[in-house]
Amino acid sequence: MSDKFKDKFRLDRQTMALRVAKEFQDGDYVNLGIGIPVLASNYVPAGREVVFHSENGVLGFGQVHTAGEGDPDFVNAGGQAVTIIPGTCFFDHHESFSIVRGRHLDISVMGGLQVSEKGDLANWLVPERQIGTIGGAMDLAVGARKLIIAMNHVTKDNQPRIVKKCSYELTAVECVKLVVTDIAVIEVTKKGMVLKEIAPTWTLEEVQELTEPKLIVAPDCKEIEL
Amino acid sequence: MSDKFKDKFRLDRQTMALRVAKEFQDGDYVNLGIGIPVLASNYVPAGREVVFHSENGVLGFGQVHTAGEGDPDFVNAGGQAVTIIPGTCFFDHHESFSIVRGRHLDISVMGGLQVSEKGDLANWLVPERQIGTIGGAMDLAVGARKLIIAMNHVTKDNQPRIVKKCSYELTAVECVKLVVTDIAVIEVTKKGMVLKEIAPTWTLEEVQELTEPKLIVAPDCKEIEL
Amino acid sequence: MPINKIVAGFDEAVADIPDGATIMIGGFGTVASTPTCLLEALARKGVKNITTVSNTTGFGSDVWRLLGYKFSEDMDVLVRNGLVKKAIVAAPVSTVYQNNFEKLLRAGKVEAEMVPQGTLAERIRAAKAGLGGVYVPTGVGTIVEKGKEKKVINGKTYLLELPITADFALIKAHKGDRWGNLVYRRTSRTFNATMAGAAKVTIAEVDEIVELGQLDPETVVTPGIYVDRVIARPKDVKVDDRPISQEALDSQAKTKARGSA
Amino acid sequence: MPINKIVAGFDEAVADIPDGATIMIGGFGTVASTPTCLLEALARKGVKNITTVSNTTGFGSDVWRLLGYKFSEDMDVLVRNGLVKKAIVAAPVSTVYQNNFEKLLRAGKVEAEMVPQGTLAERIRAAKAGLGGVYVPTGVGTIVEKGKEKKVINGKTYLLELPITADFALIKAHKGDRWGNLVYRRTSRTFNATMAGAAKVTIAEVDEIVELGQLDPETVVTPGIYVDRVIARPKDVKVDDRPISQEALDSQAKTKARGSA
Repeated sequence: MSDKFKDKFRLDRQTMALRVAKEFQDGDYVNLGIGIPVLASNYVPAGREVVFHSENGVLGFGQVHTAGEGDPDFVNAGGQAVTIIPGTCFFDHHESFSIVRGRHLDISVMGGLQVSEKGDLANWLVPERQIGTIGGAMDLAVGARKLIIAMNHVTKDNQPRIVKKCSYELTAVECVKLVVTDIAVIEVTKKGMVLKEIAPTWTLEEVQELTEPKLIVAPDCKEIEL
Repeated sequence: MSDKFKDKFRLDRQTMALRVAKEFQDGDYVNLGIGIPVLASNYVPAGREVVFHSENGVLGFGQVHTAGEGDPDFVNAGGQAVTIIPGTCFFDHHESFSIVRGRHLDISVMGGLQVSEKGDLANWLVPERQIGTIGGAMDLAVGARKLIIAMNHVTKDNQPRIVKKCSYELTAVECVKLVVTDIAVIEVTKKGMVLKEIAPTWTLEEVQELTEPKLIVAPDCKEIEL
Repeated sequence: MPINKIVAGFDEAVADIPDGATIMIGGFGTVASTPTCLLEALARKGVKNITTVSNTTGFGSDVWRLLGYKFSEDMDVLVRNGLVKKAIVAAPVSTVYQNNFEKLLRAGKVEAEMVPQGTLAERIRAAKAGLGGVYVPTGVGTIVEKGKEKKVINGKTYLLELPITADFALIKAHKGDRWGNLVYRRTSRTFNATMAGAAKVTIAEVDEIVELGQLDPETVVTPGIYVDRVIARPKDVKVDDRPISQEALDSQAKTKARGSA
Repeated sequence: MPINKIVAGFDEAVADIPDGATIMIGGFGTVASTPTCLLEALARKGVKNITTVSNTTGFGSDVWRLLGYKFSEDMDVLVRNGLVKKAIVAAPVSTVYQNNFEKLLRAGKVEAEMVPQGTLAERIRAAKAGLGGVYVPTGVGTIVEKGKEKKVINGKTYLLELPITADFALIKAHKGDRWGNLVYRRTSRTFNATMAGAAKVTIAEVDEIVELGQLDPETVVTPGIYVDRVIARPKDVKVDDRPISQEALDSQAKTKARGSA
């Protein structure tokens, strides 16, 4: 696919995280994966109280310490030291994944490699690497009530990551509800993929050109609101 | 069956409990059922440390309070208030039965209605009552490493409780390892039921007469030692 | 808005429980581990045709008042008011006392599905943990295996047991905060902690509500994510001076003789 | 005799672990939650052809020493000494760092069985809880379902996952007593608490051994029945001044840039 759009504006990682965080509703229990997702914890909309879960056994934690500080016995799933806040509680691994698998989390946000039209997710194996790591991704994908994927719209080679059918090894089938990319916000529905928002300077046609499945344009499709 | 033995000596409940307790080895984890079994906690052999489990979520507890005393939030499975000792810990119901089902208990002692030659146990439904209560008996029967049954040798109608095949509803199959009755101690082995000890004044023949399966007399069969 | 799961009144706490609901009732059978005030509120509401999931079917207020309890009602308050259609239960009847559930069961007016206690706990946990089922060794070769899939795994026979779900779980804890974090006292965790999060809605009756942050994070037994509503017992409860039945008095005597409750 | 699960030396604690054993290694991957001294003892003993069960395969002492840890070895100490034949693991390789396990895996010198993290925890718990297997929704329609029984239960598809058992479990806790009761610190429970009791023999490395009765019964996370041996870390550990590899330095830089460890 051509790289004719390579000089166009794209949301940076922090801005994508900001957009993701707009999805957090008051009282939501949220798990954030490594990378862009974890940045979203800095952008919880004002006045909303959200409780973060980390699969290594904690619900309710505060800010990330700078490297080298904090308590090595209190980290998030990315290994970053985090802080205790009023309401924090700890539990072991099988309880942590009872919470995940048992559909108790309102939102899980993960990075992605490919998302299919039906909401299939591939995010654990880059084919060129041959060896990948599943970790907790499969459990979170099947367990969270709403799975949001934050990823760039295309690969480094300008190949669409939003595809008719995933060619990479799957994480879970029919699990993704929302995709936030650097140029669009797309909802996965039973009717198909609905384009809800597009990045400034982009046209519907341009987004479609970088997207494999045919997008349904939402009647209220608008510029990404931040 | 005749009641020609009705005036003969029989171990009372406390003495049966005393004999049961002789089975407790140093460091054993032991669950005691309601009735005679729970009395065995008073007779742990001197110098041995044994940890008691109760299925309502505790390991390591001390003496039973007299009725009306103690903490209503700290009871054994019979609902009796018991005491905290150094080492006590609490857990919820599914953890308690992970301990039971997962073969972590060294010994479970329960009452019985019938025990078969192969070690099948029936102890939850008296046929005349039609309705019984399973409670935790089935879990304990399949889960404990060594299941000891403490019961009278015969029914009120002088029918053997040690039978070729249980006629009552089963609790579990091939689970009983030792039976302590008011007149004998019998081990269940792959070869059959082995008579290990008999009560004072009783003969081997008399015990056999009140027992349906053919007993193998242990080479070292002796009077019940207390 | 700050998360606030605290509810002011017991009637309000159970207001949306409809007729025909499946309701888990926490505790072991002892009244100290029972969500007494929630059960009383449910009885006042008069929800009909309910299916209960619990360890016992209740001994009745008399038995507990005799032992000096101020909060004395257990599942019997639902049973004797004719609100229960079916009980999924480990110990439907007592060996020392014919409770109201047994009377109705013998009269064919209620239904009982008996589940071994450990299997009951595991099936409830399976619902909470999002499992489709678990293979247990308990019940193989007994009446319990009827109608269930049997499978030999590594040479041992197991029964497939399915999750038990419910619309509501009513549980009793010691302290709770506005996020729903709970701690219990001693052996009162039992089915309370197991049921928390296993139903669509979990309602916790607590001795005391504390400020967020007052529970030591290391000691929280039930994470707030499993709990939807928290309600405190009244500090003062008026003495219940209803007469105590002869049956309860007899049962007390029997229990003392046997050394069990 | 008083029960005494306390062992004096790390070499003694692992003395009976034979070649070919299956060994669970607790923790999440962070070295703070890892039974470092037990792993070092195992490496000294040089047990061969072991199968490990763990969340990660280790990042190596260098990575942790760079972050200031005194107890810095993780599973890598077994891997780089060529003791591991096969790893049953949720995260065999790192996304920021090519660890020794990945190098050996790419060279065909070790085997990896990858298990989704929650399924790994549940399979380990299944072994502890005496279950024959559990049906999980995780992995349906993916590479994970290969060779596994699929079953539709109430309209949803599940995979049958079997218990993972082991000969030994090496875990890290904060405090322990002579009965084996354990408490942890904060997020260091992870697979440590899950694995306790899931192997034939569970060995707990603790920061501190306390007198029986000093642990609050309400706060004990792992009941002593699940634990066979308890051993305390040395209070003073000599500074490990082996040079730090360029790879570890690179990985630190990469990690900082990414915002993850």
